[in-house]
Amino acid sequence: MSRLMSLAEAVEANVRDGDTVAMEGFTHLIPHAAGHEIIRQGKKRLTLIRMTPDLIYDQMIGMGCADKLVFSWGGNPGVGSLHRVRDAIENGWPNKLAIEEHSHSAMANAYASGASGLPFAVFRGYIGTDLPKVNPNIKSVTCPYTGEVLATVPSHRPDVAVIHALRADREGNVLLEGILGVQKEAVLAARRSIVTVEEVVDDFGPRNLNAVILPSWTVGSIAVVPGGAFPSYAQGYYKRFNAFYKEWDGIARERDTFLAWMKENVLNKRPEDFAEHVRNLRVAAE
Amino acid sequence: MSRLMSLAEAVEANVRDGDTVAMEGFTHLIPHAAGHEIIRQGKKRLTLIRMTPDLIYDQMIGMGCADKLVFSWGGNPGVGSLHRVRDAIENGWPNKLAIEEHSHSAMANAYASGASGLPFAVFRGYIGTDLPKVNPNIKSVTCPYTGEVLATVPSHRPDVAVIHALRADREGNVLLEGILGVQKEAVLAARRSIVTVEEVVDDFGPRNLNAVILPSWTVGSIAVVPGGAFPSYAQGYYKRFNAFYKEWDGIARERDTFLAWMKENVLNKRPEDFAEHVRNLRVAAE
Amino acid sequence: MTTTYKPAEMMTVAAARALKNTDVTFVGIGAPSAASNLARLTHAPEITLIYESGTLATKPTVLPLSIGDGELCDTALTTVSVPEMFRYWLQGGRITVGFLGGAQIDKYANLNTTVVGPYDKPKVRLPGGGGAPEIATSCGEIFIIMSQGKRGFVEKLDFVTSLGHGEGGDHRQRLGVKTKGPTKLITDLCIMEPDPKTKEMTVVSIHPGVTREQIQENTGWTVKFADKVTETPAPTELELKVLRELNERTARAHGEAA
Amino acid sequence: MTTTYKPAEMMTVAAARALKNTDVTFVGIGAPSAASNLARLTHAPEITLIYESGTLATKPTVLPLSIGDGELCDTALTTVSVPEMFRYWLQGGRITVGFLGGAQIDKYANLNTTVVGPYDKPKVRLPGGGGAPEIATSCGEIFIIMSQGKRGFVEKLDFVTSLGHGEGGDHRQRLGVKTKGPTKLITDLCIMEPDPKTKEMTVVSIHPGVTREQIQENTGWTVKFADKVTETPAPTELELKVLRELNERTARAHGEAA
Repeated sequence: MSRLMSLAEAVEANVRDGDTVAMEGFTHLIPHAAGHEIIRQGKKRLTLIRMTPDLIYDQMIGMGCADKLVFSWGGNPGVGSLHRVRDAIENGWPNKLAIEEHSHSAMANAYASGASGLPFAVFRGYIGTDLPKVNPNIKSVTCPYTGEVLATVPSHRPDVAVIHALRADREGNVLLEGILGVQKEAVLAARRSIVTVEEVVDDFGPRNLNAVILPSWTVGSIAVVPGGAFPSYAQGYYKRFNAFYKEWDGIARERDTFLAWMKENVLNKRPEDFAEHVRNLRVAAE
Repeated sequence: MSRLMSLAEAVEANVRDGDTVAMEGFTHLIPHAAGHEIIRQGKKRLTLIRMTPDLIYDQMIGMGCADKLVFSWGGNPGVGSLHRVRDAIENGWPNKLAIEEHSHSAMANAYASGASGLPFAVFRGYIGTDLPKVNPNIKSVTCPYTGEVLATVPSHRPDVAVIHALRADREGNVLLEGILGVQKEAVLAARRSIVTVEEVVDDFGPRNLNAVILPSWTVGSIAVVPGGAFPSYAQGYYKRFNAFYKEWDGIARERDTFLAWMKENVLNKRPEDFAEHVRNLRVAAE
Repeated sequence: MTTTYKPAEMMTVAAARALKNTDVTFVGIGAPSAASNLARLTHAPEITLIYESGTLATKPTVLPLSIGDGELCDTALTTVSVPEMFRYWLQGGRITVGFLGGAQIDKYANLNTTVVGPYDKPKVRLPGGGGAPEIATSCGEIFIIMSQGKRGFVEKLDFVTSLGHGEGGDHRQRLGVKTKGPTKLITDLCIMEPDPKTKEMTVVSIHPGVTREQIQENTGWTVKFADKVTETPAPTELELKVLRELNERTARAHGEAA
Repeated sequence: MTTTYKPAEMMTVAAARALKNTDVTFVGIGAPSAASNLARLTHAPEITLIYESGTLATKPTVLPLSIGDGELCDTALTTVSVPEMFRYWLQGGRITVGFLGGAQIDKYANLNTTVVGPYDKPKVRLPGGGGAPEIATSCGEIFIIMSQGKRGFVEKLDFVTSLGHGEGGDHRQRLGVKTKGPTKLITDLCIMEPDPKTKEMTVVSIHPGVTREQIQENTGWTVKFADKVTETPAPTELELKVLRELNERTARAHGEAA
């Protein structure tokens, strides 16, 4: 059964130094508030899994939370590089960052097979590419019927999955809608989970019979953090704040501007401040 | 792009003697009208795939359409045996019926891997059972990471999938809702497909952003057959006609009563007659 | 005060009592469905019921006739596709209790729902495994509900459709299975549980008015009894009332639909 | 009558023209997205656009800044999960045209979006493969859009992120790949297509005002020209109008959101 608590409590209860942590959100619903709380609590030596490491992991890696990154596409979407991730990979600042690199297909399959309780995923992939040469976790199996050789990757089974969702109900069920990404799979594949939500409602009300819902007993901790996906967006709640993605490029380019920004905007702030961030981004009528 | 046509045209265009045909519907939305049309057109030597062969396959097999059945649970749900299927297996009437027997998990995975363009499915299954002894298609692969031996089955790649859905729009997209079964996977796994629907609407209108829809270009032929799932049900349209499931037990028990019923209710009828069957089963307000 | 009840009611009530409020159960049609909903309507209001048709956390007011009745979907938290059900939910290890039954059971609670007689020349062709082969190994534990009788309780199965304790002892572990398997066999005469060491199903509780001799007469192997065998408490008035009302509502609903 | 246009506009227009009304395209952000939507707003109104974030048959009125903008979801027929996208839709073989680009390309249209310099000691660490490795082999055919220049058009890739024609000839088939691979490379200077036999990317059409020398100067290998090289028709007034309006709408929408 999921439990409602503050974000600080949720991070304390679920994230331990050295954990493998998957924070997902495919452009939509990126759990930024939770990332900031992990930074504030000074978590260290995390292995961070994410299909598309972007600002959230640039911040966490720049603040020294992680020593390994498992990913398939790392960048500031539509803008450019992740300067902090590159500084960690290329120069070891603030610490050395090991990488395990996959394709999207591999990562998505690894979450799905993790959610399915399988030790590995099979897919038709990596053909003719150099990725298997630099990632020893990419192996293969032979189809027992056709003889075709197919790629395999180990399933993702993170210690903790962290996602942001639209809303929870009083029983602790969690509703997702819109661009779903791999969040449901990440939670189902993980041992523990933190779900931040825009709001808690008494009841989800009339809905599609096949609504995408994580039932209460599959979820760990729930924390209400309005605006918690900012500067990404929450369908029906607020829009993506594109300007900040561009701004981040300048902030993150140098170590000192980065650290100053993090001090002012993360270390000295609280989850409650996210509501203010999205005040002007709220969508009109639903 | 899908094409709208009569059910007779759809069956003529898609189903050939000797084809492998998957007619799906998990209690809900069983394509009975399409099954009757296949019988009327006298299709022969079909390999029939279905997780839960029930009345529809009892009728088709009893009428000599099939020489092989691939399945995981065969029965008249809540009532008893399928007398016509048993007569074919046990006594070769009206012809010998070969069987390939799986578990639900194997069948569901085989549809999903077929929809995924993979030649086989991997799952944790069949442990300690006798099914692999009687089904040579059940094999195994070894996980390259853990050494665990997992079960495999060949993907389902039927020549034709036949399903009944709630409605199509003018562009030929098909909407599913409620108990989904394996219908989406069956259509995506198949080379060709026939979808009967309760109605065609101009537009699906406001809907969940993640509504379960088969886009037009993944669907073959669409035929409007109101009531086409009778005596199973169509969510929001009409209820399951439980009495007929019980009645069928008596009809199908003997060859002559079966043949008489089929002549009167199938051979001498048309798809249009299904609308009449559900007249008194319609659900009140949606 | 005594209330009259049928052996089948005792069986359903005993199965319901075995379920906890925190359980997530994979429910089959018939007795498992009645027992699970009885539990939900009495001592376990928050129990989570899952049917293999894809309905998660469903709360039917009447019992379904088929595994995919509209009632299950209408009252569910949500409904997922059947591949997802078997991949993410069953194989994913998210079910604490699975229910099974069958035409034949042996003393290690292996089950046959495939065929009586040889596979290629069946005496009786049964429906087949359905979800059972993987339910048997993927759920945290398995409760089996079956009416007891010599035809069904046999020394040797004609076909193993789903694994119980295999050949007994640590056979499940040797097969790499990490779940408990059948922890309860609930019949219309008694309740059996696996012996901690041999895993042979052993009588631990006898329903009121039933004798050890009756149990032996209805079993095709020499029945083991636990050192301490208790008497199953008779169904309470409340249990009977709720169960009978559920059955009446069900009959009325399905009658009306017909 | 002549209208002034930029080389990047010519590139986008040429890419849009290559798309058919019946195509199902897997669209990336940037030029592929502009080209696909330009096609949809001109000669191919029924083209199906799919973005890897899960949006099926989407009809954005403005171009997305990211692969998962709300606009894509709001205007889609429906949106599926990312695992489903990569399993049922991409690997399932339901895409006719995939778009790719990259930091480096070689003459067989293999692409590098991973790293410049050695993998373990990168000169420039690029974003990585994302969807490209499987897009390259799963889509019916691949259109590549890239600005032409010596830094990007190289004799040898530092890293092969996605397969084009490999080492040329029948290399794709020898690897068991059944799709066509890159059939068009559309740059700001010209259009190249694979030689039917060697599979080396060969200039088949040159954009107006561009010389063969310019193409060679901007390419890190000795460029092959087809026997018949045509001149790419300049963008029509309609094409430019629709493209520019699309870009203006996009700028306004993203500006407003900021």
